[in-house]
Amino acid sequence: MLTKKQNLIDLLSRVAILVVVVAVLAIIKTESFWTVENIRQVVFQQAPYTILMAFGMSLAIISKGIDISMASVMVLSSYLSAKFFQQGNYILGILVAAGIGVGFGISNGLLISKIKIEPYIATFSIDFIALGLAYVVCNGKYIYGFPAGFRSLTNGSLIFGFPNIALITMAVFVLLYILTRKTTYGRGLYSIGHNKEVARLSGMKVDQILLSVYVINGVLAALTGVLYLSRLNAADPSIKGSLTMDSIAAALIGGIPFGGGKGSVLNTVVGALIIIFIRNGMNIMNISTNWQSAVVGFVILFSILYEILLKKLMIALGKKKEYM
Amino acid sequence: MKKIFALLITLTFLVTTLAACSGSTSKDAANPKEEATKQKEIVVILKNNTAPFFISVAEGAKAAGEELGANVTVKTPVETAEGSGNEQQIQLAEETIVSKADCVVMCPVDSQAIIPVMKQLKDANIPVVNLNTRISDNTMYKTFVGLENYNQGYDTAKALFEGMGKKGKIFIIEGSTGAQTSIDRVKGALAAVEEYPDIQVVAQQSANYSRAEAMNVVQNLLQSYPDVNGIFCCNDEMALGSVEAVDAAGKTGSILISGQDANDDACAAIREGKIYVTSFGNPYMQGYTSVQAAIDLLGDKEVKDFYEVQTLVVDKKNVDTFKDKK
Amino acid sequence: MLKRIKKLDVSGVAVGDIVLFLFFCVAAENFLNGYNFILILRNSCTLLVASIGMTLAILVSQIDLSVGSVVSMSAVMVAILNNAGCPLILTILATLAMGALVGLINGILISKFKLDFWVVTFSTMSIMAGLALVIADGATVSTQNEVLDFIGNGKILGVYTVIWITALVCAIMILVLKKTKFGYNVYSIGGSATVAGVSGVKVVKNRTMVYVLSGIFSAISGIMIAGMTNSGSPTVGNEYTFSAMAAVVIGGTSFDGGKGGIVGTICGTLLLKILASGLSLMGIPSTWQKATIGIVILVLIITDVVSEKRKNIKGLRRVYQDVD
Amino acid sequence: MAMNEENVILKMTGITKRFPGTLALDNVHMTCEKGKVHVLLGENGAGKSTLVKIISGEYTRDAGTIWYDGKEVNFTDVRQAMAAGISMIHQELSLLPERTIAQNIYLGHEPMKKGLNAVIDYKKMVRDSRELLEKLGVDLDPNIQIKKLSIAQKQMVEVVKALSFDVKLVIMDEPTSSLASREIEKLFEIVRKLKKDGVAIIYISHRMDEIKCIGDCVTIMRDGQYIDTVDAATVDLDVLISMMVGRKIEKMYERNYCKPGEVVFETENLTGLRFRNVNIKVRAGEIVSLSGLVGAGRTEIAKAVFGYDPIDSGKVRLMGKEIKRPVPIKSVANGMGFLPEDRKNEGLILPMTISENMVSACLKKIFRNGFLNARKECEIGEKYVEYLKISTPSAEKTVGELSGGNQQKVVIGKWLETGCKFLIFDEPTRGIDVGAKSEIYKLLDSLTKEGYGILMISSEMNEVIGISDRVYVMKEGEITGELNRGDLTQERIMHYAIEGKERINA
Repeated sequence: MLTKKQNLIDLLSRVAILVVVVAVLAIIKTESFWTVENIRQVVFQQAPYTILMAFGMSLAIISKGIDISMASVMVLSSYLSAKFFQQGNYILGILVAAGIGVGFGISNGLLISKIKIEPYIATFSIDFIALGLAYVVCNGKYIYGFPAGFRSLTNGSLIFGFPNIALITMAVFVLLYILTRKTTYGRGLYSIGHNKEVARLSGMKVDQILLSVYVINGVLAALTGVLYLSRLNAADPSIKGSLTMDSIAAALIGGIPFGGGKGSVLNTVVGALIIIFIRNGMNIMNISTNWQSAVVGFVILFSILYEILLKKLMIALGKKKEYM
Repeated sequence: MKKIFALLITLTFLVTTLAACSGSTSKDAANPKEEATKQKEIVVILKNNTAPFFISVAEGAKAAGEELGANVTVKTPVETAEGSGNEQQIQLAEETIVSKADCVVMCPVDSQAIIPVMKQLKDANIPVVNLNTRISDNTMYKTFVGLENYNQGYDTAKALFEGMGKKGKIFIIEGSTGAQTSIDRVKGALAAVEEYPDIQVVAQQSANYSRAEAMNVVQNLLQSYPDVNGIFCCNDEMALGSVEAVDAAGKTGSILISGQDANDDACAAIREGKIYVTSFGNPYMQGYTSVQAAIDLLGDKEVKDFYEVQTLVVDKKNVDTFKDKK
Repeated sequence: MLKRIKKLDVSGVAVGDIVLFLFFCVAAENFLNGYNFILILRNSCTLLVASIGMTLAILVSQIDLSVGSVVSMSAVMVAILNNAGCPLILTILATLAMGALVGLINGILISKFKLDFWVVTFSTMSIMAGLALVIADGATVSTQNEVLDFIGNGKILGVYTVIWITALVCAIMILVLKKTKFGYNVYSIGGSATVAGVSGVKVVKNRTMVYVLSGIFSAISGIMIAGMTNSGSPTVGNEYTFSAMAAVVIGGTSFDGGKGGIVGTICGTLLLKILASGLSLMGIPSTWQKATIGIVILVLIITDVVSEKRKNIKGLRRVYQDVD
Repeated sequence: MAMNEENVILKMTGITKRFPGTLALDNVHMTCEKGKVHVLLGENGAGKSTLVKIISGEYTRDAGTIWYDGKEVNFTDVRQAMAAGISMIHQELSLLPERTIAQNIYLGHEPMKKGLNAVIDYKKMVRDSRELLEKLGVDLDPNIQIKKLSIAQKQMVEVVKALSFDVKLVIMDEPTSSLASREIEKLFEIVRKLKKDGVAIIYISHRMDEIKCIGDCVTIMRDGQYIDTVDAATVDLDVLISMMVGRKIEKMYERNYCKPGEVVFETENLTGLRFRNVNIKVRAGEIVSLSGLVGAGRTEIAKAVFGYDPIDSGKVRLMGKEIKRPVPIKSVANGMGFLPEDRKNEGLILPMTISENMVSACLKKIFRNGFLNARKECEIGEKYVEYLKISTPSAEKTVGELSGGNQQKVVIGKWLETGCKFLIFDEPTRGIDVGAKSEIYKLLDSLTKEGYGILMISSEMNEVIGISDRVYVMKEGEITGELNRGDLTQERIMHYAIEGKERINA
């Protein structure tokens, strides 16, 4: 009971932050920020990429790990698959992208679950390898111009008002949410996050689950890569940008602690939206980009202090009866 | 046992990927150490190995090396992130002292931070040819090869404003914070703005030379300044990002976009009329000339202290022809 | 002697260093060259000093993500203050104070208010990174000062000043950790904070101290960079946090805390730098270097982990055999 | 009872401590004399640990006064208490595995080099600890790392650590919980030595037999309240028990033996990390115990057959079916259950709810289609709360909030739900109070009636003798003897455990 209540409160507190951010922006920049067009753009066109990546990061963190390599895997997979999409050979393109994603996912997974290397250091070196290979492959030649059909993957919209990219993200979200919260697999995942030993001694397939987490991350990375291809109409190593940091930040702001076993992909969405809205707002207000990371930092700091306050409040309310 | 197995799988996967990728770069991998004995060693240090611009600089340099009979090695930082790139350039420069290069062609990430190591080269009396981006202390190099990023920015901006009919609002999209080229080009553009009283800069934001970020930034800016008429970008990647953003807003044609460097993607976009103007820095020529200058130096020939590579404003008219007049 | 090395808990990496070194001596011409060796050392200095702070943090089973941005911040600060005509000694003191302050904030938030160290240091990281950009206005700040230049590029007895400084710092910290009360407390807290607490170790005070030191070392590193480049770049520290963590963990200091030490970190840092230098002297195109570095790190870690396991199992058996 | 004032070293009156939502201590008082062992008795949750932690400065009291050594004191942290000569032997070992014995003994008060402060004199540290170890008759080299020691040895180091500075009052919180008889004797010698030196001792224990053995007077607590203080020599144990439980416990070890069924579990020349050639048989309806000194390799066997540690050679058969290189997944699937010694870290996921823990070992079995079903989960939880009499308001409480006994019940429920037929209990009643103990024993008994086969590992002689059908005794990784219910005596077991088989054959 307590845990569930706790989670709910955590989540609500994050939502509150989001609301505050949006409200502030809406008030000071009503005409340009608080427009359907802008909100649609931020939520449906800019946020999805960060959100998708942050999903992966969150899964890793929930299992008491971390995945530094996702962004690089994304770059590599988008590069290797670009040519095929360009030739309109979608199936092959998807296969290649997925292949890269799964491949690196398995590498990460095996290193962490079987060889038992610190997730941080394992994914750190995989990150080097993936990005390095991306450089090798790209070698300065950007791949540009994709068939309209492929572009419509992100630009077009099957259901009016909902760009496909948004639909895809929602689909992924629903899938992941059900997978993590409603299935035995998800229960296993959280158990591992809380206490790997107990999970193992309870006959859970710890290694397989861990492996699967990183494979999912790989696939998510590949997906994001392909979507970027479609959005930017080009394969470009600079898309890595600050995605790793952003997705970690999204998880943290969303309220997924590195302790493992807590939070859900719902938190991730909230966290990601907070960051993206801050970015959007600062652009709109034409504040120098230099300020962005500082502001994000302050928001994170604020969010935790605020969480502590809530916890204190709850205890004060004396919900918790302790057996000695 | 299991661990060994897992280890094997992982490594085999990595190796195969490596192999898969190796095809595309075998030519780079070959290192021209064979006839090192008699030929002059010229080390060309560039900013990175991912931007098309520097790839063709490298090609130009290598070509010059082969034609004029010098042993040219191109080195770039591994880390392309701003800042660390600079630190690694220093490292690379120091290594040229170790490997006793005869001459170094330097294209610094950071005009300031590179100076101390340039001093070291001076002490080791290895002559330096400064390429593309000026080193702040002009006693550190024998000659400068390249274009004035300032002029390039100025010319492009002018062309853009003319296209806009001498009036309207513009965005300026900067490159990575701290990058010299970006700083100079923006200066140039602003200088041009001075000359056009009816041109007004409404927003100035960085997009880290990245297409993706430019797209987001422009999308966001368009929200607050929907009535903008032109976008000045510090490189083509960002210009192309802006193109996508403008497309998405359905304003193609009504907003003129200018880039820099004239890479293939940008030229394609110009043909489609999506980018209005860019400017050709002729990277190949820059690379070539720099090595040429280096060889002259070593051959004790007279060298000018500035070889300006002509920049060329590229628009629909000359987009198909400009490359011929190298 | 051999026993010593074993005690240091870094045998794996140390061996790795030597192997790589020998390999490059053969493979890369000009590598085996006194001057080059000096260069490798010199290039290791800044990262090494920053990593020492990280080592302390990881020894108390925590992490200081703010290292990198404090490095940037101090470099910028030195440049700006110096340009403002502030006497160098004051400049340096102020910078150190800044580092200490950031550390203090981290330490208090983490150990006193019991906030999650990932989140806290992550936010201070973003904040400092942002502020560095802001005060430097996004561009490198150049500065001139003989003494500063001497610190960065000068030599004492034919050896670079930075190397002396670094050597000094390392020596002091090794002694501190081995011999002093504080060092003992660091290992005790790392081993188990609760145990240390009930045994009368001032956990809060010592943890805070660790972060303060970490901040100071980052500041020193930043000052050295400012000296080496006669300028302060607001992004120079970007890679430091991750590289430092890598150096520390490669050096055999585990995230569990209470195990490892400075010597390991030195080996780890050297490893990274030897790789970088060796590969580029071998004339391997930089496109390939990143991937290669990743793979080498991975292989090293794997061998280390696997051999560690073997040792442990042997240990179990031995205990049993001792019994009869 | 009588008490001569000048001998009194500690006097506490009206001690009250409130934790969020609960009143841990309610107006408790207690008085200790120099050279006397004052036993503190009470069930888990009675507030014993809280009380002693207030004395040692780990907790601060909300109300009440403490006179220590003549003056009123108010310790706000451990260091002050240590400085005043109060030291504590913690229930859960407070040692750092990576550090050496010497470093652990002097942890927190390392000897400094004369002259330069803040620098530690390791040589002196080693010298002193060697003396100390010899003085207390513990034969260990102070330079060994703690992680290389057996649990019993660690416990002894813990004791030495507590006596490493001049103490006036020593608090021992269940010091014998992980010791076998031989070490316990050694510990008692130390206690007697301390008594001679006029040191006062507060001794917390669940083992009734120990009270008579070393106790001078006994203070009983229940639900955070002071019940009574009696003279250990004269008091009757049953009275004590009824006082601490608050009700009469009719019979501790209740066992109606039933006719064993077919063999459910069997090992053949099993050899592993720390045991060799082990042959064990467990039939349905049997409770078979593995006895022996701590470190004889009993737990190792259990962990190995369950697949937690690797096996070198030999066979493991479950329900007559051989399991090649066992791993937990297989063992569970084949109907084996393992209740580890360390419940908190290996048995339960503390932050999760009772129901969630209950189903954790058989998710696949309950939710066949792979989807969780909150209601079903909750029902299962409630079912076991009901059946195992777990004292909790609801099955949705997090396990971390339960007492040791109830946590153990949750672990049992977790395995019952898997429908396994063979259970391994590693120290089933470690850290569980008398009341809950007898319930656990009843539970074991009823399980055998339902045809479960049970392998029990225990260091508590009485429970081994009390409820086992058969006992295998181990010494240094080998089975040295097998005893049937008929001829189970403490002497015989200890004989095999210490002498080994040689003597018997001879």
